[in-house]
Amino acid sequence: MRHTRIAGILLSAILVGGLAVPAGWAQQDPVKIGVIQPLSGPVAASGNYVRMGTEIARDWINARGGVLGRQIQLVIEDNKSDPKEAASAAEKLIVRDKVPAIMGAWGSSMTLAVMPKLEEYGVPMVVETSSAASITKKGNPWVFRISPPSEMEALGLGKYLGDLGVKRADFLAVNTDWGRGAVAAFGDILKKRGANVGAVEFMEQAATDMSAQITKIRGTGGDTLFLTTSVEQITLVLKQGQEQRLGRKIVTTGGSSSPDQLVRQAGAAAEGTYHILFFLPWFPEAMPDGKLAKAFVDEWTKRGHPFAGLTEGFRGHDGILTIVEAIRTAGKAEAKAIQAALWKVSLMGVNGPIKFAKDGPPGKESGQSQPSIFVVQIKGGKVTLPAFMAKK
Amino acid sequence: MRRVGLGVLGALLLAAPFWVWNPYYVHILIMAGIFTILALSLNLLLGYTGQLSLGHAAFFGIGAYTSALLALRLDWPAWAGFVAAVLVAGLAGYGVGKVSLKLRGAYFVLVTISFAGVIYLVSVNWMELTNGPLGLPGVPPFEVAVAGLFELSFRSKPAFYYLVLGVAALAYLVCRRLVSSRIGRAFIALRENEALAESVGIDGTRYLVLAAVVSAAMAGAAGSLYAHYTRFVSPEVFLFTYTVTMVIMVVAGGKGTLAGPVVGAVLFTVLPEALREVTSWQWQMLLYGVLLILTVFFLPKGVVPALETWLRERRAIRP
Amino acid sequence: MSLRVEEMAVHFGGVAALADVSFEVEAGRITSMIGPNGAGKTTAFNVITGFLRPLRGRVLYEGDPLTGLKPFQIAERGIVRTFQKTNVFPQTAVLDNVMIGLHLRERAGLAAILLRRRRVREEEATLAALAEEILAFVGLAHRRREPAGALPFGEQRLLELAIALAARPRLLLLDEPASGMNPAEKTAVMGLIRRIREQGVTVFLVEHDMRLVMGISDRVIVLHLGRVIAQGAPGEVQSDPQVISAYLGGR
Amino acid sequence: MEEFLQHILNGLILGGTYALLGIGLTLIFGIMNVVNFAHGEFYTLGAYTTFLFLALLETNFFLALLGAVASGILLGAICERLLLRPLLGESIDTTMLVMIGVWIAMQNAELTLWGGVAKSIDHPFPQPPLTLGPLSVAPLRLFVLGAAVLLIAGSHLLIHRTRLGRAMRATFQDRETAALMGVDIHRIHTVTFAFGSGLAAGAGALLGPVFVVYPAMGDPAALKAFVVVILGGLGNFAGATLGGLILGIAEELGAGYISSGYRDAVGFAIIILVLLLRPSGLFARAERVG
Repeated sequence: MRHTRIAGILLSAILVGGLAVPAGWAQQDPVKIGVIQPLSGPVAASGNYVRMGTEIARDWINARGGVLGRQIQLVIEDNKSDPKEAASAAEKLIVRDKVPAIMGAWGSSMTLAVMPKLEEYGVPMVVETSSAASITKKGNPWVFRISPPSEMEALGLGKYLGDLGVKRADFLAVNTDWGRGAVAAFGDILKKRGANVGAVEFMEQAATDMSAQITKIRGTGGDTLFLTTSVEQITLVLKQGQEQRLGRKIVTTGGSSSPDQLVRQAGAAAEGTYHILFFLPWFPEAMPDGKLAKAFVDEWTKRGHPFAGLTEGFRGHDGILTIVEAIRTAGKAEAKAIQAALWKVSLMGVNGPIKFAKDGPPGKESGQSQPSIFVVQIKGGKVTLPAFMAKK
Repeated sequence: MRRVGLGVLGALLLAAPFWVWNPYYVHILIMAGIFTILALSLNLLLGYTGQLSLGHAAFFGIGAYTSALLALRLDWPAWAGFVAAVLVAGLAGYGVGKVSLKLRGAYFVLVTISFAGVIYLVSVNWMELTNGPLGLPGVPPFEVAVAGLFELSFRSKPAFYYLVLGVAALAYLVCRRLVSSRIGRAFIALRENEALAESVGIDGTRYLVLAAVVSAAMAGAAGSLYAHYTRFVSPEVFLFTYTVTMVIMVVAGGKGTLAGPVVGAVLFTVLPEALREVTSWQWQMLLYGVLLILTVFFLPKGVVPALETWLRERRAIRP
Repeated sequence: MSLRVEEMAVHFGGVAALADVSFEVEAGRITSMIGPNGAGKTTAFNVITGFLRPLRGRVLYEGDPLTGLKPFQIAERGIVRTFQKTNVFPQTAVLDNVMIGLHLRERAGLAAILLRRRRVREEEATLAALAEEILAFVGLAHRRREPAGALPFGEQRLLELAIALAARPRLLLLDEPASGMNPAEKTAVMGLIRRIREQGVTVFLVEHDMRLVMGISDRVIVLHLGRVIAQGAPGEVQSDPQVISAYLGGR
Repeated sequence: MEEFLQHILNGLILGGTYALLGIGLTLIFGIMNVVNFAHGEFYTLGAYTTFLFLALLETNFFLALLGAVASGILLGAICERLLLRPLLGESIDTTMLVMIGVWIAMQNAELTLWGGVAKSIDHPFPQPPLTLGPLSVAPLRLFVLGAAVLLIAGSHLLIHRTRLGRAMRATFQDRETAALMGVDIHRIHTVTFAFGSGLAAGAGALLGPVFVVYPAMGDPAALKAFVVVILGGLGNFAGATLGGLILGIAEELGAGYISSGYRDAVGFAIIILVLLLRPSGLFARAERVG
């Protein structure tokens, strides 16, 4: 029983000392925007690129005088690639830091875990990376997505299928919401366009040896391999594919494959591969807003960030830009007003035009923007625009 | 004196939503409560029977998935899902215990790790049942309703806090009663000297399996609460990090004591959040690791036993 | 007839530790087993109490075979043992050590315990009183709150005896109960063992101390190199030439 | 059939490095009774050290490999002296918890130090694969297999042919008796931990160039090492070697012929089966009871 009393003393000490510090003394001056990203754990690289992008947007906006005459301040939280942590981070941002809007939370499971919190407190979130279709179908009116769900990406690729010459495709994807979703979406499109689907293989997020899957795919006799995973695993698959003389046309999906890194790390193994991207940092002028894209690439390089991170980093920029635009439109930094204003924003991000259309059950729709989608090819150790893209 | 202490603690906890005005802190209290249940459950095995189970997240996850699936697929009310989660997790505990408790020490540890690993992979790959890595969003909030009679909703945070507090108190009570009974004495006997325990008629396997079942059922209860609180369940609930967190709480708090896991759970739920406050994200996990090393290094038996020793020595000095 | 061992054989890595040993332990008496180190005495105990599977042979207790039963099942039949190396529950208080020993006398089920029914509380109280009684019997009442591991060696051996007694044995197997004790403690243990027998418990012990063995035993069994070389009353055994040669190192 | 042979070849190469990881862990586990959760971090350390030597100090590739092993040995020794020795005699959960702390701290230190972006290590071997009939294999992978075999053979000699090795084996058999016979247990512990960590770092250095290097790379590696330890039996050197190879091949075949989603389940399934059927590991001699 002595234990109980000690527990009591400790508990109260912690609760009184640790939790009950006055919450209201934070400065009111800057407009706070919450950011939730995976900054540690297995996908830390991507999360950190997005964070770098948000910081560029913040500095640019503040240099131009901020919004509503106030500077903006980012409150960045790590979700450790864990949905529980993502929900805790959202709770902390909304309640403790009183942010009127959030950008996050990279992976779909993290975003899905945050969504009930948005509804609970009535705070809008701009989703910058997550691709699961269900995010905008749940009837959560606080969610506004600027990244394409896999279905939209697949549809976007659909028009190039003929140019790519896909007759019989195999899939190799990371065994997560994203990989599973991409396989389903691209599989659908392929079947609709009369192409065959052969092997569908998965790999764990942390797996490093994919030779078994490759050996299996090598046996199907297809012509194209659709690859959906992080750039690290793409590198490994390309290298190991070369080791086993896989000899396939490879198309990576998801937009975060940073071909530069592939050229550097996979070398000749990356030759000839196609990549679906949402940003072309090699040809910023080919982007819908060439000037903005160029400036972003320059700033990124100036800051010494790895070039390979640009294809992720731009999302951070566009997400923050969207929120700030909504604050400007709303005329005040309040959650409800920002939510309403998000429906009205129409702006040009690094990716292209951002404008939300309604998605999900009527009456409580989520917002979904339609991002621009591009395809590049690695040729001669360089990233090139394939002929069919250039002619568009 | 003892009763006064308990009373004050109880009153403080009951009144928490009134003096902890910030919902973020209520959220932390709820998470601490859920982890208290988990730590108490693991402590039964690790602290009292001495069997280190490193697959405990599996039972937590089984509870969470049972609740979520019953609510989403079969429209079961949350309370029924909760009961089912406890039963299913307990049943899983029985199966695992029956099979793995033939083994001891390091081998038992590794079987439990493997079990959790397999369950995780099933949750990721059995798309039809679990929706795979996409997880199960939209788990309904915890509500108890009898048509026309009454309705009790735990949708709000303070209400859910009371629910968690109630379940945690119940878990604590179960542990306390077990531990101070012949069953608890059998657990301790098996931990301290299995041969001697058997020689006075204690059926080792039976009691270890019993500990595994009760422990798993409690973890399942925590899983169910978690599912209805976060309203989203994904395979991450099975991850090793959850088990590691529970082990940290039990061992750093003081295994084999009743208060240890409670103190550990509160401490190590608050710590990461406190680190969020005082440092930026780069340093949080690094500091967490270092603090953990220091805790173990200076209090190898855990916080509660160390405090007890300290109190006893102080009392010995004073007349 | 209490315990009967028939043609028991145990091999360790091809070496015979016990080679077709047969003997009997009579009810209500004190029987001792002696023999030089490595004679197989502890091995015989381990087989009888189910800690070791014999290669051949069987053990009968009151006519029923024990072979194949687990240690706790054998304890349930009233056969309780102590161990050669000191064996207590070190981090647990002395009184709780004895409470653990009382395990077989408790009846409370899981549900009753969780609901903390009145009869559970009453049972606890009765048993605690009983444990105190047993502690007083072995002379450790003054130590009841201390952790068992903190007791001096001799007292730990007494505690072992108390734990075994708590399990309510009808046949008590003692493995070197007086090893490591000083003469005064040994005399006390001899007295205790006699009083245990007076309560109707059959005692079967393994011991090196000849004075103790000859002083309290009704019967002595001599084991040498895995075989019984002599058995009978203490006086008979002492004068057996085979026994003398075994003890004088006639290996 | 061609596919089958390719699976076997892949599995063999993979298994060699699993063995390397498993040997270190099984020795630490068996001799010191420490569940070393930081084992994977020494693997990561080896990979990053190789990267450091090559990319920043621009040394020779093979020198970098040696440097990596040395870094593992050094940090392992420091870790044992600083953290484990003072906790000698504490329960297995306590030391395990310290190693969990080391695991979390090291991984996040690496993240802070190197950033989360994966690095790739250049190597002097030609890219195009060698082919043998229907089989193909990268020269680098052959080198990795060869180096792993060399390291394993060297470790074998150390343990079975030297005084130090004899003392290690004696400690594993019975710590108290070994101490009575004049074995310096402290020294054996330091050496064991440093040695095991060195092997893990060696594995990381060898696999770094094959895969890519990032802070969390040690987690899956540690898990494999645990599987290998179980397969081979606690503290069983030869068992760990064979266990590594078996795991590599079984995973490869499992992923190839059953389902790649369950690839990691193969290892777990083997653990569960082995422990239920032969609790002391696949290659342990039957232990005597009592």
